[in-house]
Amino acid sequence: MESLIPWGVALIPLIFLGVFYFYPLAGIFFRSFFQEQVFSLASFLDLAGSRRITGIVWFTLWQAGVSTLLTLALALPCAYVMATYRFRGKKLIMTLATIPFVLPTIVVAAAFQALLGANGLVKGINLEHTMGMIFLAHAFYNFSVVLRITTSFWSFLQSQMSEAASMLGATPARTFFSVTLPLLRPAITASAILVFIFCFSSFGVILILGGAGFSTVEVEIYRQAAHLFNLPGAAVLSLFQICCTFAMMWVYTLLQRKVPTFTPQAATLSLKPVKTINEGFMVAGCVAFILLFCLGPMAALVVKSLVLEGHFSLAFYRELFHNTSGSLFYVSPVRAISNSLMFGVATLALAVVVGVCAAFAILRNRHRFASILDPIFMLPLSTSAVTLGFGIIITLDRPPLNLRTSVMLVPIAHTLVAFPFVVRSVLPVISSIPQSLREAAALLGAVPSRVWFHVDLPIMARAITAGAVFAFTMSLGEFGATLFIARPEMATMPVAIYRFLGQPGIMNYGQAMAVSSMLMGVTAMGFFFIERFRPFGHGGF
Amino acid sequence: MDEFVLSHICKSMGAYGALTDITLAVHRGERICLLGPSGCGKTTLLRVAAGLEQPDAGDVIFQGGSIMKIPPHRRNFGMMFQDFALFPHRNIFDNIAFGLEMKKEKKAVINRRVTQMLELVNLEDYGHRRVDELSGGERQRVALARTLAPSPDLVMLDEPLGSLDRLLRERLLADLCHILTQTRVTTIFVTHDQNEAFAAADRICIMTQGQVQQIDTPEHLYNHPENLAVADFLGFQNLIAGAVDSDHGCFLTPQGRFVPDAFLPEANACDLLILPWAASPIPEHEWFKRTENRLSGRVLDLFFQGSMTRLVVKTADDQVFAFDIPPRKKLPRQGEAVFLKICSDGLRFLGKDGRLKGNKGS
Amino acid sequence: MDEFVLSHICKSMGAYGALTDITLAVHRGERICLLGPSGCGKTTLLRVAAGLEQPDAGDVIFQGGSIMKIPPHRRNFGMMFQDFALFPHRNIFDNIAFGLEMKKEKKAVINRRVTQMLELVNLEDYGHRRVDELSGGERQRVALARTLAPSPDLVMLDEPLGSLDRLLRERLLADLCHILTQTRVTTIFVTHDQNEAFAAADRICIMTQGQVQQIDTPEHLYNHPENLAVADFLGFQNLIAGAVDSDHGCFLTPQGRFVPDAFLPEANACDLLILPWAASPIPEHEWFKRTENRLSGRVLDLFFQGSMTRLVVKTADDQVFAFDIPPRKKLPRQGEAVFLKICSDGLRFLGKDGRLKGNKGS
Amino acid sequence: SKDDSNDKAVKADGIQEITLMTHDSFSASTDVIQAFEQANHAKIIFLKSGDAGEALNKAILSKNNPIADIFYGVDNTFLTRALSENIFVAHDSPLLDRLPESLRLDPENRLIPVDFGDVCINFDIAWFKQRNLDPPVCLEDLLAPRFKDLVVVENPATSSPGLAFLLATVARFGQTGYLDFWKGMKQNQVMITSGWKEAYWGQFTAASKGTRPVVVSYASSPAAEVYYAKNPMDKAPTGVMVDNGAAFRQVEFAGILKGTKKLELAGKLMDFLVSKTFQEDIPLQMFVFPANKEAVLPDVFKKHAVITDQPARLDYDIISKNRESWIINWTELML
Ligand SMILES: Nc1ncnc2c1ncn2[C@@H]1O[C@H](COP(=O)(O)OP(=O)(O)OP(=O)(O)O)[C@@H](O)[C@H]1O
Ligand SMILES: Nc1ncnc2c1ncn2[C@@H]1O[C@H](COP(=O)(O)OP(=O)(O)OP(=O)(O)O)[C@@H](O)[C@H]1O
Ligand SMILES: [Mg+2]
Ligand SMILES: [Mg+2]
Repeated sequence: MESLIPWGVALIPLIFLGVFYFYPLAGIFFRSFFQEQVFSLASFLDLAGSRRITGIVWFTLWQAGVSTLLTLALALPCAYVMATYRFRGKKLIMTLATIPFVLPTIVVAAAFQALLGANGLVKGINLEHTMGMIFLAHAFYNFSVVLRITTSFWSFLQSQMSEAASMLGATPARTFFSVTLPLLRPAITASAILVFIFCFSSFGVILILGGAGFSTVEVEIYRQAAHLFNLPGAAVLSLFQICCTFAMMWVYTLLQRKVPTFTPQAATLSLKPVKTINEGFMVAGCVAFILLFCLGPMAALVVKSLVLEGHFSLAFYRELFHNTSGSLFYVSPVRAISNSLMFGVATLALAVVVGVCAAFAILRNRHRFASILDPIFMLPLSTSAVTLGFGIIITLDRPPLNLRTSVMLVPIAHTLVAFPFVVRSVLPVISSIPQSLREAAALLGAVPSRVWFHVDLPIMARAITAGAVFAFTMSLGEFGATLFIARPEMATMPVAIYRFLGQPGIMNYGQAMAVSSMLMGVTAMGFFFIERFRPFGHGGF
Repeated sequence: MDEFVLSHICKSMGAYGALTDITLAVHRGERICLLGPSGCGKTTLLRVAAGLEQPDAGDVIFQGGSIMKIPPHRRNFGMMFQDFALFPHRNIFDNIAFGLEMKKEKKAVINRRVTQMLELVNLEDYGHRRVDELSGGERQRVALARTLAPSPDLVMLDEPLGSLDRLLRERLLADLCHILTQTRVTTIFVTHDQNEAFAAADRICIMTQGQVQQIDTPEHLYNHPENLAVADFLGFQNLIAGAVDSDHGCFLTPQGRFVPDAFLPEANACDLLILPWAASPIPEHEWFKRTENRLSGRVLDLFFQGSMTRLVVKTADDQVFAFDIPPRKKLPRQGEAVFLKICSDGLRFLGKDGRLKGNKGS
Repeated sequence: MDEFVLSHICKSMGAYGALTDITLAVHRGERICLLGPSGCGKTTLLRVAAGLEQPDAGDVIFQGGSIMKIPPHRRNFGMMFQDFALFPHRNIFDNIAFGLEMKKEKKAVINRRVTQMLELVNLEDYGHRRVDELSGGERQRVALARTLAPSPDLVMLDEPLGSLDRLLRERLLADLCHILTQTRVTTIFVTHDQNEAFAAADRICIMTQGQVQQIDTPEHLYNHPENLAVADFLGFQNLIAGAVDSDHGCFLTPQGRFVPDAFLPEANACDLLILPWAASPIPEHEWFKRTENRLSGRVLDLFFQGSMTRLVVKTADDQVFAFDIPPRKKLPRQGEAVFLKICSDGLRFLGKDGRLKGNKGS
Repeated sequence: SKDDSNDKAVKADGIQEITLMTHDSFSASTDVIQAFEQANHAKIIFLKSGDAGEALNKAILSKNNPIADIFYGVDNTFLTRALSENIFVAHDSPLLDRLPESLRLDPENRLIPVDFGDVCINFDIAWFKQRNLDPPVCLEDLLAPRFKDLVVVENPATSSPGLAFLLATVARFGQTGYLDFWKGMKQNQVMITSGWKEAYWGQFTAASKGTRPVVVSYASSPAAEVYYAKNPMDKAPTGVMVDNGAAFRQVEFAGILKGTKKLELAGKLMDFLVSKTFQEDIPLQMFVFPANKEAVLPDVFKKHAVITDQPARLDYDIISKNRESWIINWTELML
């Protein structure tokens, strides 16, 4: 296997990570541990020993675990329906399910409050500032991660396998648990690990939806770094976070060593039309759930953006085009959208290239370094943005890599968080491609790079699309890095939302809702184009 | 009574083929073999029988009742898939044990049965291996074992011995027949190998292009193919156009006169088929003595096939005939002249209705 | 000169089997067939030849030079995989075109060649179909076409006709031989079907358990298997223990005297093998007239196999023999007594060294 | 500075670039900035770098290779930290005398006050009117049973108004007494959010569907409510409680970063920041009060924003010494 994958592909992600991730991190750690007099082993031990910190660590871990399980429980049944049946509007539903990913937490919080808060629509339930709210919000955000990654893998499974099981007397349920589920395991664990790491380093959801009573390691790092100026403390915690992720991923890759391979099937063939009433109920139930769960909160936002003092009004949208206070920092909606799209597309391109190469690097070294490489590629996902941001300030400060104030830093920062999604969506698929396909291509005269281009790439097209959608979404919704990066004229939609929410006044709130609605709209359109644009895809792939 | 009946099944397959009005009745304990060219719909028919596909029309009846409404997993039918469909996440043992587990058998029972099946397919020590550590033939054997393990009421085998070597195939075929006969389990199996079909089947169903051409016992089928499609499929290519001479009780062709054993062809018979085993080489002088049932030409090709040699002959008027000759006969070399006498037993006549008539029966 | 040589190849396969010291030389334009039981290492040997596996020891030589260092994609060898390995994301046409695309052929050239290959495998109208829309046999044909399309220097075929029906197999085999002969391309092919091997191969290499047993022309192999392993694999089971009676130039067994044609077994020969085609039934009275080269018993089983029938006989002392009888012979029913004369041509003797000796040669 | 933008310090047409680093909430009118740029033949590059804490951190971390020439946005809770890092150069602005003594906390004038805002309790006037209840007038009121379940405050560990309000309570009740106040608050079921946005937009009855009519916000918030209303309104929908030391004054400073190559222009920009032109632009852009005594407030501020003359007072040295322990004590008590 190894010989059929060119060495060079491993270098791209490694260089990328080395320059934009490890170098800055090393810089900040070095600075924290060796140059600041504040640091001594004692203060480290203080931090580690403090009951509060242990509490935080424990909380961080278990809330992530529960959130992941809840997300899986909600998303897997939907993935089943999506991967099995063919029905109208499926693409649209899938798109809707992914949109929550872009919404700034503060906006989602408002929506959730409207539904599940003290004065919420759902009477009798008040989840405000409870664990329940955190779990729900995490599930809301990550639902589509599990849904997309498993669905894209699921549609590869040959129906023959389950047919064989049913011929051997397995009921549909048993077939699912003893055949389908084990075969799906790579995709499920891949998405679960993403969700876990995401919840593990959750920031906004905890702070905003959980209220002040909850704190994760990530929140603590932010507090230490940005408010207490305790860089060594933040660095220690970041290091802890990194080690945790690494250890987790390491165990995971060890468990993933032996992935069963099977010839992938063109997706369209495995789709069944809805025939029986039961199937009808199942599909309807799934669609209704996704509409309620994902669309409900989002619809609330759109409604808010369109209602002024109890009446339908476009005032908020109109107002967006006026620079009322003549501010130098006014960004027109068109500008915000185009900035967002620019970053989104740049991130998408970068993340796909880096992510796909990373997946190959892992595959190529399956038997040797995979257990190191794979975790390494996941680290950026769980590294505190503040720590990394400060690292970049002190390291990437000279030409040709003066990124401190460069616009390039935004897509690069976004890519750091987005490409693990590409890796995780692509990896289960490429590792299940039978080696004989690559061998056949090689024997037909394809040099390794062409094998890669003509065999692997097309077969993974669908998975790449799934990853690309996430990269794009991630970039559209992210604002931490965009804020951190200084250039006010490069404001994106989430930044605009944030700015509006920074001042009291009904117009501010309304405009924030209007931009949020536009953000959702733009995201949906983006998906539409990404799904259309499948340069490598053949047939059902 | 018929144990299992496929009645007037119609089914379109993808955008391309179709099963048209297929009726097939299988008796209890009978072994029926579906034989037909690649792509004729054999697998599809099995899938309909298994309940994996719903036919567009027709009925599937088991032990007197329609089972169209019963889902595959409650039919207790066994099916071995053409591409095996082994579970890649289970080892060999667990693959074979799957059906028994589904029946909630006890651990000990499962162990015993799986071990027994592994022995049957000659893979005693392979239980703990992973599916991708097996060679092609080994996989096939595992698939076979997995199908038979839960003792199904009806067994369907899609090319069960397709990629095995002859020795193993013969052994397995004998064992398979033995087991199937013993348990008297009704079996439908698909093969592309005539010999296998002939050896294992009680009756053979010849299919071409989604249609049943003939259902018959192996010998009857071989000696009395009902129509050209069947003859064609059986590899009978020795067809001569000619005319019946009712007065002399013979058939006149450019190759000479042919006189059948007993049966006189009707006046409208217009083609003669010579079965491939009907020829044997004779010395030139003997040949000249004969006035009928003889052929001569040059050897175009000789295919040595172990227990026989396939002799391809080109006559003076460029017609090509192929015959199977037992190995002990002295055979001319490629390019040399060859003189053949034709056994009157091996003559069949093709009527205007497209049906073949032999000497006896049919 | 030898075009392609596998020289002293050793290779362990997974945790289980191993190729031990395999040497195989193929002449230019020759067709060699690897024949052997399932799991004996045929696929592995092909993979070594293709460069997909590095042997643990030994060398691979093509046109005089070692090609061990040349990666598979630059060897210009063609290989057809046992599981076809068709690209699921490309349609049939594009699958076949792949190798030509890799050679950067012009569109028109590709079109022409692919169309030609599609015709060859009888799938003219299938170009636009997806791989999953094909039946098992159709896939195999596509795989074959894909392998041959880029005109490789050496063709390796792993069970190229495994799951095809006989008619198509014969046609394809003939066509294949024709193409291969025409292009004089050197070919190694793997099969489990003796007949196929006999029909298509210039020489056959019999392998068992990772070792080469015999490399010979089909006829010579069949008539003069070198050792028991080969005989076994060819399905020759008629073995009788006995002793040489050098004085009378015959071999004494519990079944009677056997006198070979010309060759007198050495004194140390201790077993007699009767080739399966060597028997023919004779009337009881004739049998009694004979004093040697005869056998009698009861019919244990009859397997009708089209151009011949396999007769399984159990002698009075419970030994079982199997013979292939041409169909025209009148055969007794199952359970009845049968009297056989044995052709002196079909006798082989097993020496103490485990080697078989026939009448001529070897 | 060695940054790209600054390397090309003098462009062909003689326009000098100068970089001002600040936090997200910074804003200014286009014409005001243009006035400066034209007058000085300069171009101001703005760098916004996260919230106030992050921005300051960034400035400190890059002190060896400064990103900007001027930093705007150190507030009085961070003052000691900023000064002790020694990243600013003194600038004796000619306009210093226009700035009130009470705001000039750095005697060396490395950091010059530019604006200030009072963090205080805001309340929903309509809510109290409907129920015929009196809004709170002093911090002690909040402990009364009638304010049970009515108050929302921000977490001082994660929010700067939250911290300011905590400091107000420390100033009011003393370094030991403030915890008793908070104990009472806790008994009164005070709600704690992590930031201002969640409190204001999520819980405050006047701005959202929330349940809390009393929130910690700014004294200028009512003015913003009026300014950003759809239709003109006479009276702000919210009221403030600023008297009796209930408001904590946040002062924001600006300073020239050490290492700048454009000291002269930077000085000019500093002067501009405290000049009347810029100062009068501040209220409606950032909703804080100008530091310059001469600056005239816009009408909406005059009418709806209150400047108390008795803000809570805490020495910034004491703040920087104790800030952390106050927060920790608070956290332990409240969460
Ligand atoms: N999924 C599919 N979509 C479209 N056409 C199909 C599909 N599966 C099979 N076919 C077509 O249906 C016809 C019959 O297929 P089937 O698999 O039943 O053939 P078969 O008799 O089993 O052949 P083989 O001996 O080669 O396995 C073939 O022409 C095939 O091309
Ligand atoms: N990946 C693997 N891991 C471990 N053992 C393997 C692996 N692949 C093959 N083997 C073993 O190596 C031996 C030879 O395999 P190979 O595939 O060469 O057999 P083959 O002669 O081609 O058989 P067949 O005719 O059944 O295809 C078998 O015993 C098989 O079990
Ligand atoms: Mg089939
Ligand atoms: Mg093989």
